[in-house]
Amino acid sequence: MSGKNKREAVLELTGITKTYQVKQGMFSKPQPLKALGGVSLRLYKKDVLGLVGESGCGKSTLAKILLGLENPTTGEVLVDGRQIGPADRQLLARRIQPIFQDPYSSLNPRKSIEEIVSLPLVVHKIGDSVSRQKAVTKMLDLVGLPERSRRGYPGQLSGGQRQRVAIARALVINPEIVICDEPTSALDVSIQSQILNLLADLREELGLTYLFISHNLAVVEHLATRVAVMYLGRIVEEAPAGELFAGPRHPYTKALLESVLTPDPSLSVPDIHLGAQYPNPISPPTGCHFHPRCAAARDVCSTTPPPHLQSATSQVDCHLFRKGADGRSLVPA
Amino acid sequence: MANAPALTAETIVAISPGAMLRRRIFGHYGLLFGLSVLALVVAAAVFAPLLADHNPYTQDLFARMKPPFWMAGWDPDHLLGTDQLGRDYLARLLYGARISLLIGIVTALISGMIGTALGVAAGYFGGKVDLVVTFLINVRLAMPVVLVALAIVALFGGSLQIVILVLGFLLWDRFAVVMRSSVMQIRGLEYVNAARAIGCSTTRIVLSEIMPNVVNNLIVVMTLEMAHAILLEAALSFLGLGVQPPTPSWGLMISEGKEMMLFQPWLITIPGVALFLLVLAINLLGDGLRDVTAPEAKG
Amino acid sequence: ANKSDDTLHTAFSKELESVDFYFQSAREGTIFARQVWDGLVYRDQTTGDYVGNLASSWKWVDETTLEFKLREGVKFHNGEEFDADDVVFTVNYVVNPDNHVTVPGNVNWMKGAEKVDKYTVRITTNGPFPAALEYLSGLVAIYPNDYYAEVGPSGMALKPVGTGPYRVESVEPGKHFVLKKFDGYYGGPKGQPSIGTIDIRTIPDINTQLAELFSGGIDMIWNVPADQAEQLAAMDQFTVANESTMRIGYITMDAAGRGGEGPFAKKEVRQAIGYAIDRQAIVENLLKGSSKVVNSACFPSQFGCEQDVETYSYDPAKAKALLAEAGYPDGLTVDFYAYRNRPYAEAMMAYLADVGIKANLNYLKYSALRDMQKKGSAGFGFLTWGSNSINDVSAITSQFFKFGDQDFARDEEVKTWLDTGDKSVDDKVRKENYSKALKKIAEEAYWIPLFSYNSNYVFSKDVAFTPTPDEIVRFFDMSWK
Amino acid sequence: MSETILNVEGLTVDIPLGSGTLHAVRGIDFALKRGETLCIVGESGSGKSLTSLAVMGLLGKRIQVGAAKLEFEGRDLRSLTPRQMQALRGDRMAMIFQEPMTSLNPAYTIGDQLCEALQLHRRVSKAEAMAQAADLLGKVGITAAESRLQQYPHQLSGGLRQRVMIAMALMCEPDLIIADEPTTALDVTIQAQILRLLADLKREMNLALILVTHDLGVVARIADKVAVMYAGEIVESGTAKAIFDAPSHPYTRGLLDCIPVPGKTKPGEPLGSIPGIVPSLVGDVAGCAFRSRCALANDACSETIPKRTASGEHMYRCVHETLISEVA
Amino acid sequence: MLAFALKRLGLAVLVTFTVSVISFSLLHLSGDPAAAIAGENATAADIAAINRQFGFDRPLTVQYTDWLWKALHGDFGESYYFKMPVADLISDRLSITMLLGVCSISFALLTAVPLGVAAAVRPNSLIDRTALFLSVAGQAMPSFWFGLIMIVVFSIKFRLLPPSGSETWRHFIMPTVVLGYYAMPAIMRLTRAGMLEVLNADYIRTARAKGAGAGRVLFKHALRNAIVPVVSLSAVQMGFMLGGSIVVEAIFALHGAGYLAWESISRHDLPTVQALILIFSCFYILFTLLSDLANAWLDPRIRVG
Ligand SMILES: Nc1ncnc2c1ncn2[C@@H]1O[C@H](COP(=O)(O)OP(=O)(O)OP(=O)(O)O)[C@@H](O)[C@H]1O
Ligand SMILES: Nc1ncnc2c1ncn2[C@@H]1O[C@H](COP(=O)(O)OP(=O)(O)OP(=O)(O)O)[C@@H](O)[C@H]1O
Ligand SMILES: [Mg+2]
Ligand SMILES: [Mg+2]
Repeated sequence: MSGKNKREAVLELTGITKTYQVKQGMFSKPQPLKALGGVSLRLYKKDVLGLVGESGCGKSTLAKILLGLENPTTGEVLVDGRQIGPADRQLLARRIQPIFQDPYSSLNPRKSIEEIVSLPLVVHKIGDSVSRQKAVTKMLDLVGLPERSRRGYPGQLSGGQRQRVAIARALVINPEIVICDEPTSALDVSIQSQILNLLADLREELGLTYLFISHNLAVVEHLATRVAVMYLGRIVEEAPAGELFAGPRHPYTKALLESVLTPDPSLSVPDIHLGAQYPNPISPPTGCHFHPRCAAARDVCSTTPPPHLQSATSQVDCHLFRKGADGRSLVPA
Repeated sequence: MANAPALTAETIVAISPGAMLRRRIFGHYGLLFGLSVLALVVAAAVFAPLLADHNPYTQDLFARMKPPFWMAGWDPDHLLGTDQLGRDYLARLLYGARISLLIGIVTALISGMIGTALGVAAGYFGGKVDLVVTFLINVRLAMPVVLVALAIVALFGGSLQIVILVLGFLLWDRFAVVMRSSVMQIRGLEYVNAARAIGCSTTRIVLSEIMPNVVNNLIVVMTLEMAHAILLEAALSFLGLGVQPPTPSWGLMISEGKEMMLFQPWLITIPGVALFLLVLAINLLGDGLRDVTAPEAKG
Repeated sequence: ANKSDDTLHTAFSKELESVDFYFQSAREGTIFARQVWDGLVYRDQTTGDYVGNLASSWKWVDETTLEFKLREGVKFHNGEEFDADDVVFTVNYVVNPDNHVTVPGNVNWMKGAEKVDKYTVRITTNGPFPAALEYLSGLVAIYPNDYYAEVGPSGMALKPVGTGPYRVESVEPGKHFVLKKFDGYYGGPKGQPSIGTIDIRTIPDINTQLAELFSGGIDMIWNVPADQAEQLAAMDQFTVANESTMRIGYITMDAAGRGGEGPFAKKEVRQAIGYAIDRQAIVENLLKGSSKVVNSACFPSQFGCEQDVETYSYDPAKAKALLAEAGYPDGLTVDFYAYRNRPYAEAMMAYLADVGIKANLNYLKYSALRDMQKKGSAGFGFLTWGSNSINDVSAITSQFFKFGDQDFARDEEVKTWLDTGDKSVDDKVRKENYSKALKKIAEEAYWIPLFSYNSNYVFSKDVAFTPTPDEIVRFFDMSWK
Repeated sequence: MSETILNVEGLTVDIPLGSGTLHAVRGIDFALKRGETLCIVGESGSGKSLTSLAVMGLLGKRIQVGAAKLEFEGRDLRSLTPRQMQALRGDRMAMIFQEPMTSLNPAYTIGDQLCEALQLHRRVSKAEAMAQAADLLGKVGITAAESRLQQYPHQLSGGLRQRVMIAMALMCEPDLIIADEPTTALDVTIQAQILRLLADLKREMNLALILVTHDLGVVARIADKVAVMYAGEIVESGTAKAIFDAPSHPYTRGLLDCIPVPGKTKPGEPLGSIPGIVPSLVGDVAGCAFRSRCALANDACSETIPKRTASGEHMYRCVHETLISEVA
Repeated sequence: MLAFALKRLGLAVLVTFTVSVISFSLLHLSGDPAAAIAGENATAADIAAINRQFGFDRPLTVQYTDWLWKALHGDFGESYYFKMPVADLISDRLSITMLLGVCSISFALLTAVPLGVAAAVRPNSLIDRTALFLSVAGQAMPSFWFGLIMIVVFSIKFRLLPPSGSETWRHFIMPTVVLGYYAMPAIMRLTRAGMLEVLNADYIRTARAKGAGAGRVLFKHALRNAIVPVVSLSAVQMGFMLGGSIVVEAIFALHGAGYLAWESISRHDLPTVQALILIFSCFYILFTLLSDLANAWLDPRIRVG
């Protein structure tokens, strides 16, 4: 897809699938679990792509593939239009860095903060020990940690401080893209806001591109420029943040938006018209994966996979829509 | 801001991990006991020539089985008496500490190396490697240790080296099992993923990200296997297929003294108690180390 | 379990592979066999004379033929009648190599047996065999032909049948044997047994045996080590009897260089070892009892055991001098093999160390040691030999100086003398030749004979028993006090 | 409707630690009537769970619970024997926990565990209990209840398990349900459903509900009354409307500023934040625990903090009187 | 389920096969067993004859395949020493060892599990410390020494128990205790650790919140889950015990399979040793299989996918 404002896609995924073999009981045979069922995404420079979806829908799997921690079963990852193979790990690492969800397990407890933050420099043989020390100092300052903490150990830090260390480690080699896999969901709101502010500032300052994974739509709305909604291993809708929040198309996106609980005492708990059961990814529903929970489902939904519809700025996979007459907009079917 | 002191102790906790560990060690009596007994035994082993005024190998057929100092008729020249060949029991006990420690340490090192290599490989790489290692562990576990050890020693003739080698090659299973599971556990943690995402090589990840975090388990297993090896050597000696005389191994001393145990019980009591105390100390040390380094003890 | 129920409880320390006498090789098997079977002749332990057992008389027909008149009216435990057929069958069965008896050497001096009439048999030997009566008295038990033909060795091992003073009540292989007085026993030189039941269990560990003894579970044990026996004697709770045995200990040395040229090829080194070890001290302090230092390569009571040989008394200075002479002024390091009595071996090693010989002990199972010797290694070691309780010197010299796998001397001259002695039926010729051989063995120090063994028998005060030097416990000689 | 079911005054929870005593809950008061929902909200570690466990009498022997008043349906819980307390638990007061994944015993079927809750308190046959269980499963929105009863917890998804937990709490038709972060581990869509279910059930059965959470969104939507906890104290309490419309304690205000609200906070604008972290509560604690993070802190904050009334039932603890306008 | 069972069985067969190959080659490296068969007083000629008779002059691989083929048909050959079929010999001895093993593991479980539970219920209490001390001391106690001391005390001092033999149940008391004591510490610790973990689990809190009493919580809810790893451990320990009963059987003159194995090693009775190693490993594998089944019964997560 080439938008009219020709922006460069720094990262592009085409038809990524990932299948795991999982055993359920001890006595059962391993069965294929399609964690990702053909994901195509583009990440534009300086964008923040929010990725939302229910637990287990494949968000982290996607992040791992982007980070080179897993190899996709099929599909390609392109960086600057160039395909990335397993051999390009080092290269990939210099450009894409992660921030993980759990600040407690994401730092090696046996290493000092300084060692943790300077590790990427050491691995990529950047600078000498003096310049590395300087870089660490700069990073710690940037993420708002006191200088004296460099000799401390992760065990001495609070969750928020740890997450800052993780951010410092991710940014010390000046990556272009940062994959944030639920960076704040383990934190208290008071800490969450600090980290979100920090991420926003850093993006401004360093011109970073984020893939921001979260299940908290409020957070995504706050930070993201584009949003992709994932359901059972597939992207069901993708659109610029404003457009998506203003007019969600896919029924699942709608349900997600409805379930956001704003702190407004005048409202009561919304009634979500959504089946309670998240489907078993080992035996996904036929047709549109979402149809058993969809209030607007039609007959076709249970038999035929939904069409992939693209407009100028957004895409949606749903039987309820069709391409508009101009070929660039989507209208209800 | 004018805050009461009770409330300012925050942000970065003052106590360093080292100090914390020290505090925990000094609060753990079992560990302290184990450590001090072990230190004593090590001292006995190292300074045996200074502490013993007899050669442990010099025999005197005319001064056989002299009783130790707490029994009537003891000889001031032989504090712990003499054995069946009139050798000074104290000297043998002191030199025997060297043998037991040697067996324990070297066996634990050999089996530790084998087991750790297998366990770490299985835990880190998983998949086929794991299958193979699990299979090896199963084969090893299915082999009756004492039997196989006996058979090999019977075959090659007993000597210190052979006993150590045999035990070293038989006792790696626990290392492999423990290392495998702890590496698997750590491997799933996000800092390992982070290191991989940074671009660290496998070697680096294993050596500097994973190993430091499982080394405490390794040390614990090491102490337990040391104790295990010392006991097994004693059992092999008891069955006549261990270290060869006149080496003053404690196990051998028990085995030699056992013939007279109904009449001269101290012949087995002295090395028996020494053995018991040493193994107890090592086990307590191992347990203690596990306790003080366990993550749940943190904070 | 004792006098009150007329049962003597005792223990074997070794698992018996089989109670079929011909298919085992242990001392315990011989003991068992003596109770259950009889031989043709019997050696009186006090006089040393051969008397008739199943045979009433015998004569040498020629150099290789012995004719026996058999006792009449003897019955086997199963009621089968004893006659010439049983002797013929037994002898021909065991000498047949196809039947693979465990120790062929015990019987393969016989060519076979033939029946002359119902109570007369002739046994022919493979060449002249002067020790024939000794072998017949100890190593040839007569089996019932009909029964043995039917059940074979495996049947015999489970339900043994003989003519002896005790019949076998039950056998749990290797574990437990119960013998009952055989009411139909004909008597003979063994006499009628007195104790009704003999209950034998296998208890390998001497401590456990002692524990059973203390707790009253067992009435008698033997082969009790000297130190324990001494203590038990002091306790005044049991009778401790000591008796010498025909087993002697010796040091073998690789004079022939079978394991490659070594220090023992030098006579001085061999002699030095003889002088280095204080055998008297070892006997006094470790073996004790009726053990004696032996100087000749045989047990003194054995026929032909020359005593007037070169002796090596304890003289470490001389040993050192000899070593220096041999080119080892600074001593030497050698491997030393042993398979039993580890403390004795250790004591010897310490003496050797005193004169500068560092001996590294290899303590092996007998089988492993024999294995090595067969291949020519393990030429320096402390071993023992019990001569199968055969009171003839050939029972030891044949094994060690006639180029067998345990012969590390390989002296042609010695072998020739021994062969002459073994083949002759003339006692004078035999004595002369054995003497020459033994003298040379001592002079060349091919062997250092060490000491004779003794055995300690410990039994409850209720039991009347006198041990014999052939290490055979005769339950039929025992009685309650 | 106006019958007070639970009345707590001066509740303290002290945990002896190696390095001193942790004053985890420091004298909190609240009361609850039938048909009311009280939300206890606060950061992680502020003592919410300890408070609810203390009411249930589920804290271990090592942990000391003190109270000036601890009354449930007029009975003084402090004077009850462990056995009486046990009879009350699960019968008159029930609890729902945060982790639906681990809160059900993996070794027994759903049916067994539901029945147990009833059979512990009522003399009923297994069949009757099963019928009741099936009935309740239907009520909490689980279809095919009969077959679900035969299943094991691991065969159910998180949302279903939490529904089972709710059904279990309802087995004896209790008067009070304490739900400790019942939706934190769940997806947003499921969260809304579960909360809705709880709200509906409460209304239907005229229960008193204590909902422990750290999510202000949840609080706003479901609470009748709110208690904001910070470092073991209730720093502000009142009706939901009062708290959200006129937050009076600096901490409450800080919290509300922190959360991005779709439509209200502008995307990209920096969010409000509370610097620093919660102080240690080990040893003697004096003054306002929030003062180390409070922009308005002054010397008076280390003195005794007065309890102020903003309006009606709306109370807060702060040295500053009605700061609302000044700070904003 | 069937596929799983078959796979599991295949793996078990592979393990036993490997063990048998290893043990066979190890044992046959020990050279010529003929001397051992011939006994202490045998001559060279005797030995040579035996060599031919048993086919020790054939290549090792041929000997192995021959052995394996027969073993698959239940024929483990004839004991060199006892001259009877190894299968008969072992079946006789094995019953004693099995009995001893079963008694010992029961003893260990019956003492260790309650102790472990008690220790976990009151961590750091007197009971906990005692149990911990017992287990540490137990691990440090050489079993041969323990056995000897038992004999001194119970057979000689007090004359309560017979020191050797296997005739009556009283004969099994001391061996059971000595062997069981060897397995106890590990089981005790695992029970304690498992219980401690389970008692902190959320579902235990749930059970208490339901109003379940202490006993019910402990035994119905906690133990059932904590016992799962203990079952696996017991299987492993039981396997070890069979192999490790040598010392105990030697001391108490129990003529079981362990003692037979030891004696057979020194007698170079290869068919017996081989068969025993194979049988011990089979038992080990059997026990682990059984424990898996038991665990599947205990833990539905394993049972139903
Ligand atoms: N290593 C693995 N082996 C087998 N299955 C896996 C593996 N990793 C993930 N899965 C499965 O793949 C699916 C997607 O998992 P993923 O972790 O990507 O979900 P997620 O969207 O990140 O969920 P959450 O919000 O809980 O983090 C899940 O069903 C998960 O169980
Ligand atoms: N058993 C215990 N031993 C020691 N400290 C404890 C124990 N239980 C709770 N605490 C401490 O008491 C404080 C309050 O704990 P509580 O569980 O009530 O917090 P919470 O508000 O429920 O937090 P969360 O939102 O994380 O559940 C915390 O600092 C916690 O570490
Ligand atoms: Mg995830
Ligand atoms: Mg909580």
